[in-house]
Amino acid sequence: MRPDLGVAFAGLRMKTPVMTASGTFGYGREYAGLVNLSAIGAIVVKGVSLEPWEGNRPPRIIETASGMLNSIGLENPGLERFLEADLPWLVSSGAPVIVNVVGRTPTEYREVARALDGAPGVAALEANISCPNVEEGGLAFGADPEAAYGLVAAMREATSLPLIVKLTPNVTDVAGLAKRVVDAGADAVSLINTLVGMAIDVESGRAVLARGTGGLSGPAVKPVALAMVYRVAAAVSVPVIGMGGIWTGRDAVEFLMAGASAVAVGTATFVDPSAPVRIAGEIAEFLARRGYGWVGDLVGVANPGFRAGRPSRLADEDPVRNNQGGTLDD
Amino acid sequence: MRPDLGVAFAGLRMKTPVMTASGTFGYGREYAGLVNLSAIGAIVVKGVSLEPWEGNRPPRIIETASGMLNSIGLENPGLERFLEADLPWLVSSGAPVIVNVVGRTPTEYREVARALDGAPGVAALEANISCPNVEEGGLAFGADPEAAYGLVAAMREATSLPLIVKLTPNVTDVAGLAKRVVDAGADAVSLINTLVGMAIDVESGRAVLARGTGGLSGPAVKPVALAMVYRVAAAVSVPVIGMGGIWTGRDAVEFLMAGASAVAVGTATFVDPSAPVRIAGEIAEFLARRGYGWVGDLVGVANPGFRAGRPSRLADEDPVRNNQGGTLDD
Amino acid sequence: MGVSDNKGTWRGRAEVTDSRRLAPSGPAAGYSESNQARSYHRLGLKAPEVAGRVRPGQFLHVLCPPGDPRGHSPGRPLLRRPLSVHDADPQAGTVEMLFEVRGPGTAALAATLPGDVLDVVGPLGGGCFPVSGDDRPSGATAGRTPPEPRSLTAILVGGGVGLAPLLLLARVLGTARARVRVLAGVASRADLVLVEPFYALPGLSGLVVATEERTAGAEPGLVADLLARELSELPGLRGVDPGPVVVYACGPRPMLREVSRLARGAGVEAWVSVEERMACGVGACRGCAVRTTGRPPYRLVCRDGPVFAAGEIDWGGAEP
Amino acid sequence: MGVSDNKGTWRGRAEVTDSRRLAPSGPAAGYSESNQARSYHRLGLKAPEVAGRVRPGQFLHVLCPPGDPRGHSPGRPLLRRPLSVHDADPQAGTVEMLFEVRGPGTAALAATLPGDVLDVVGPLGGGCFPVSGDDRPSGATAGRTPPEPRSLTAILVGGGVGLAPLLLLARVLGTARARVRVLAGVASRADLVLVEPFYALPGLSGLVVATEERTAGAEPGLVADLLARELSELPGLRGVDPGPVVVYACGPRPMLREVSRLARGAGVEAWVSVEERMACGVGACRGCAVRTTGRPPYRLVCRDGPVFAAGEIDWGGAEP
Ligand SMILES: Cc1cc2nc3c(=O)[nH]c(=O)nc-3n(C[C@H](O)[C@H](O)[C@H](O)COP(=O)(O)OP(=O)(O)OC[C@H]3O[C@@H](n4cnc5c(N)ncnc54)[C@H](O)[C@@H]3O)c2cc1C
Ligand SMILES: Cc1cc2nc3c(=O)[nH]c(=O)nc-3n(C[C@H](O)[C@H](O)[C@H](O)COP(=O)(O)OP(=O)(O)OC[C@H]3O[C@@H](n4cnc5c(N)ncnc54)[C@H](O)[C@@H]3O)c2cc1C
Ligand SMILES: Cc1cc2nc3c(=O)[nH]c(=O)nc-3n(C[C@H](O)[C@H](O)[C@H](O)COP(=O)(O)O)c2cc1C
Ligand SMILES: Cc1cc2nc3c(=O)[nH]c(=O)nc-3n(C[C@H](O)[C@H](O)[C@H](O)COP(=O)(O)O)c2cc1C
Ligand code: FES
Ligand code: FES
Repeated sequence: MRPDLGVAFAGLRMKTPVMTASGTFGYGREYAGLVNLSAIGAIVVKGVSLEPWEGNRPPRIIETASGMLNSIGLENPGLERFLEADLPWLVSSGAPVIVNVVGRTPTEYREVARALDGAPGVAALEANISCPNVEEGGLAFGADPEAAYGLVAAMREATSLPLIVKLTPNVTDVAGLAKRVVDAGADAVSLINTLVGMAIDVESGRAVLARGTGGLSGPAVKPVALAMVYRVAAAVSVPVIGMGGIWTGRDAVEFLMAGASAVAVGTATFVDPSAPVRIAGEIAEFLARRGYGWVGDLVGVANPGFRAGRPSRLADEDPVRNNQGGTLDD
Repeated sequence: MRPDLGVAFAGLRMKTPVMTASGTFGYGREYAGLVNLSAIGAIVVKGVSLEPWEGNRPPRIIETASGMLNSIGLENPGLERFLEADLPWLVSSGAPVIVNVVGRTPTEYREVARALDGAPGVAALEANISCPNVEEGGLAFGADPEAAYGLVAAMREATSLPLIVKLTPNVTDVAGLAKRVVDAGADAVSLINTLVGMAIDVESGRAVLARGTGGLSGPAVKPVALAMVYRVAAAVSVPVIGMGGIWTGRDAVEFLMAGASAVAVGTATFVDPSAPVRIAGEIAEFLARRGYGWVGDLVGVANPGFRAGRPSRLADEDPVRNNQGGTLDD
Repeated sequence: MGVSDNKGTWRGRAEVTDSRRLAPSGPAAGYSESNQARSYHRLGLKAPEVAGRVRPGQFLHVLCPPGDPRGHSPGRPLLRRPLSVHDADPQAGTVEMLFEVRGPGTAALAATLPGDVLDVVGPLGGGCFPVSGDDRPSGATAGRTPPEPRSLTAILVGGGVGLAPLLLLARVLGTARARVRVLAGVASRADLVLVEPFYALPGLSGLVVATEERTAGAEPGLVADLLARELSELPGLRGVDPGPVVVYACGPRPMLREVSRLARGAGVEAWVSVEERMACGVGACRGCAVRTTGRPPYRLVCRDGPVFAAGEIDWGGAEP
Repeated sequence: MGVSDNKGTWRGRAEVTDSRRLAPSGPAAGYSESNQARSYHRLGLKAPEVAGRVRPGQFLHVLCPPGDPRGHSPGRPLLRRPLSVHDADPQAGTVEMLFEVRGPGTAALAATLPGDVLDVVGPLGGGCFPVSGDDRPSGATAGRTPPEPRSLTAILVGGGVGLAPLLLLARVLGTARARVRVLAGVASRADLVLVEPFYALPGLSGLVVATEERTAGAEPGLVADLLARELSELPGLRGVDPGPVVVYACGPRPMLREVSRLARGAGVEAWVSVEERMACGVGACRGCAVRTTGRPPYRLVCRDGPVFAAGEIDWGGAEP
């Protein structure tokens, strides 16, 4: 019997527990020729802001040991253009769409959330309060539990969509931070965003990235990400979405066992455009080999303190709730 | 002309700016047959506690992408045995010796510091308030600036040796933490200790390490370490010792340019026992190729906000101060 | 067009048909001490899906074999590496790359052997060197009517390994019956291996080589000086009416900037292929931004380039 | 002795003289489906500094070529890998390793070719299989007078690739004129390649093989069952007075535990070679701790072992 990969949690319905990580999959279209979008659990788009953002001065990318630093600076064409051009195309492609939201002020976050609330085909919002590559917004909110609380509360008011809050790893107490955003109304938390990192060009004697530091992602950060997912899944009651360095189905299973209800794949997609689909397949192989019938049975098994939300089977869910734009083939 | 690698700072005199990282070089003797100890800038020994510590249950080591997790738990034979057997041997080998100090309580830290104060051949103490692998001590002090302040103040009272404080990267604000330990009397700060990380054995469905999480080191963490050194070197007035993932002379130069007066090499030594000497040689090659006469001229060049302490040339130092056990060949 | 959906992009396994270090040949051999021992490599791949439709200036995104074979850089290469298509043979279904060994990625590629298989994505690059009107990159300075290739004088300016994509360009332009002149600049005698493939090209109207060091058979100096002279002689280019003239260039940024300045001065259209570090190669990550003179200020090398109208690039001081 | 200064340890570059996959031979070939396709590899190295003085049970710490050749594990192998010395030829100056391909490190080693050069540290291991009194590991249960090899009956118990170090041990014991009996346990017929080298060994007094699956030429079952029978027959071991008997074992932990239990039950001295993940290999990192019944509770596999007196290991439940 083919193991069941479908999961439902926090109002999301996904045919596999593997989503794309925001900022690494554009608006889906860029990868359309290279991977079957409708086979992806959910597509999380690049951060969308109220107005267009330019992004940072190049270079924006540098490879490091088993990882990469980026300093994109949330370049994006802004809400209007997203709603007009990017979203309709993506929705028509068949995968549930999660919109990553960024802003300079709580008001901007709220405005974007409000505008997306009615947008057809948006399955959930992900509040990015954890980008290390912009002066305002981003980490400014994300590293201070009280600022994060205020921001999430403002968005919560503005939307009835499932609200995922994306946490930064650059804090002493990620579990405490997670609790506060849940208090403020988050339906789920996702982590980790990138670690603050740096590289210096010894020939020029200058930081490689124009802003000095950037965000580290890729296999290098996986152990850190896994430890944080483990801690958060023992601290909050909502479902957790895990990410950071996932390369293979085995990596994904580690995150599920640590307590994540779903995972996201970022840097790996740059190397293997089909990673979000390949990894789901590898999870299925693992389940089959070990005799598990449903992927949800892995969630939290390696975490003695696990108390986060669990996914349910798609079949168990009221079909009426499946109004979030995902086409399901079961 | 052969470039000058010697540096003096915080009362330390080192013929190269490359030291060993605590816990990765034992008490020196273990590597004696494999590298010329007297060619190493300084040897930082494994953490020493008042009483012997058993360490953690195995497995204690796991390899990760470009890194490793350890959960040694500061196994060490205790102060008495160190003073009797390990220290005298090491001092006779000719490298300046820095003793890494650990404890369960501020009193224990202070006792060890006091006992080492008079010990012949000890060049400096390094307070390890940042080990993620023990219940008490370690991170409990290191992640809370006020607890760190108290601990360092207690040690400061007990010793007239140069006091280096080793910082954890597992905090929101490493620069703030650094400032507090300097306020408390640290002569220098070293960073980074390991990042909290984890691995799960998907076959058994359990954390690989008995304590769940461990400490991540190696090239994977270098970008994070470099960013933190950069931040701290722009925040404190004392010299900074940089470490985390240094593999080559080029890596070491990055840390020096970020603002470190010296560097330490840990995980690399497991792979290449001669790493602390090889890396010094590679720094010298870089200096020669680029026409630098002295390694100290690199310190902080890539850090516009640099304000940390700088090393001075060995020759400029009052020779009378060279009482710390190092044999210098100049 | 903005976002491309990359529907036409191929991702697959390409067999290495040829992998060889380019050793200096002829009289230059053995004289390379003056040069910091640069090493160049030619890689042939069986990739009919690419060979049949690659346009000059497009590139492949190549997954390098794991591990730096020199052992220097743990955990690298990790990301793919962009490499221009140097030549293509649609009949044989093969493409060639020509690259300089710089770091772990190119070192790993240089260690491949014929028969090895590489994971490749391509051809990529929404903006190629325009040969006919259809090729015009999406953001190209509007308003100009592209000259017919048959009436065109094309001046190809290549610096160092920047010569790589110009071979395919010269071939395609030659086939389209343009008048093709190649100006090649290299650091030293040992780098002349980069110029050799152009000698084999049929019907070049001219090939002039500059080396930074003084070397027999090449002019001393920078390739930009060659271009300056070429452009100054333009109106009657050695007695022949050149018709419309277009400059195509690829090489280090300072060279491109100078080429751009010279072309603007001479009122001649110029196209430059620029480089940026890449992650995705398909326009998704916004990593390969290049600063332009337009609004919004950044365009993407992988999606909008790598070839841009020279006037579109912001060559400004802040970004060296 | 506590801390060893490893003065005698060699670190250098060893040329690969032999590198081959061990394919099942003879009637077993082609019957391996029942087995999860384990793959074994033999690696020969030119390393006179090791070959001349390695003792049975010691190991080399091998720097594997960079990059997982299977492409699965970015950034691995990073650390060295410990491998027991399987055989040594002091005259030829060569040593052999026999290993199972498990992850990135062993896969990278299996991809080496003769002529490649590996960075090796060794021989390591302060506690080797004791053959004479001098070999007694530092922490060995005191008080016993080691038997003279000439009067000794040695029972070597190997499980799977744990047979690797027993070949050198059998050779050394044989040369010292001990009576050597080998009990080998493998999972399936395809794994019998691990036993083959023992057939070539002169003067073995016995070689009994157990396979977990039923196979011609081997007894079905676990190797511990063979040992149980052997020990129960001991007093008159097939009619011959065995003299003093010593058990030497290497293999998976559950097997070693069972061996240990059986030997204690029979009142026979037993030595086991255990494994732990290693970083430094020289006693510096305290990473390879193994829990013992003594005080302090941990000893180091790299420095105090890998061979320990069976009674010294804490086989307790908490550490599976
Ligand atoms: C569209 C495009 C086409 C290219 N075509 C060719 C080609 O045909 N032949 C060729 O030799 N090279 C070409 N390059 C450059 C080539 O991609 C890099 O040299 C290569 O990626 C270096 O990888 P590495 O691992 O060997 O070295 P790395 O260690 O990654 O880099 C070595 C040095 O090059 C710099 N560098 C790395 N990548 C880039 C980049 N993308 N842009 C600018 N600087 C960089 C780094 O700062 C470093 O100093 C092209 C680049 C682009 C963007
Ligand atoms: C002293 C000593 C001698 C050894 N001699 C041999 C030998 O002669 N032949 C042989 O085939 N193997 C031997 N081993 C085991 C060998 O070192 C490991 O199989 C090897 O390091 C695995 O590396 P890898 O990269 O291929 O796989 P990895 O991906 O590193 O490991 C594969 C699996 O093995 C486990 N593992 C890895 N290293 C160890 C270890 N040191 N101890 C226990 N489990 C581990 C991991 O948990 C993982 O599940 C020895 C180990 C020690 C400590
Ligand atoms: C190039 C790049 C751009 C990113 N942009 C965003 C973004 O816009 N919003 C966001 O929440 N996270 C962003 N991230 C973070 C990723 O979504 C993800 O959290 C992180 O990369 C860790 O996952 P990975 O190791 O699988 O890449 C970005 C990451 C990369 C590498
Ligand atoms: C096995 C191991 C043991 C360590 N033990 C100690 C210790 O006893 N005291 C300490 O301050 N740091 C200890 N560390 C941290 C290192 O000194 C160093 O800060 C860290 O490993 C980062 O450097 P690296 O990447 O070069 O290894 C240990 C690290 C490792 C890998
Ligand atoms: S490389 Fe990702 S957008 Fe160009
Ligand atoms: S491996 Fe480091 S102490 Fe044994």
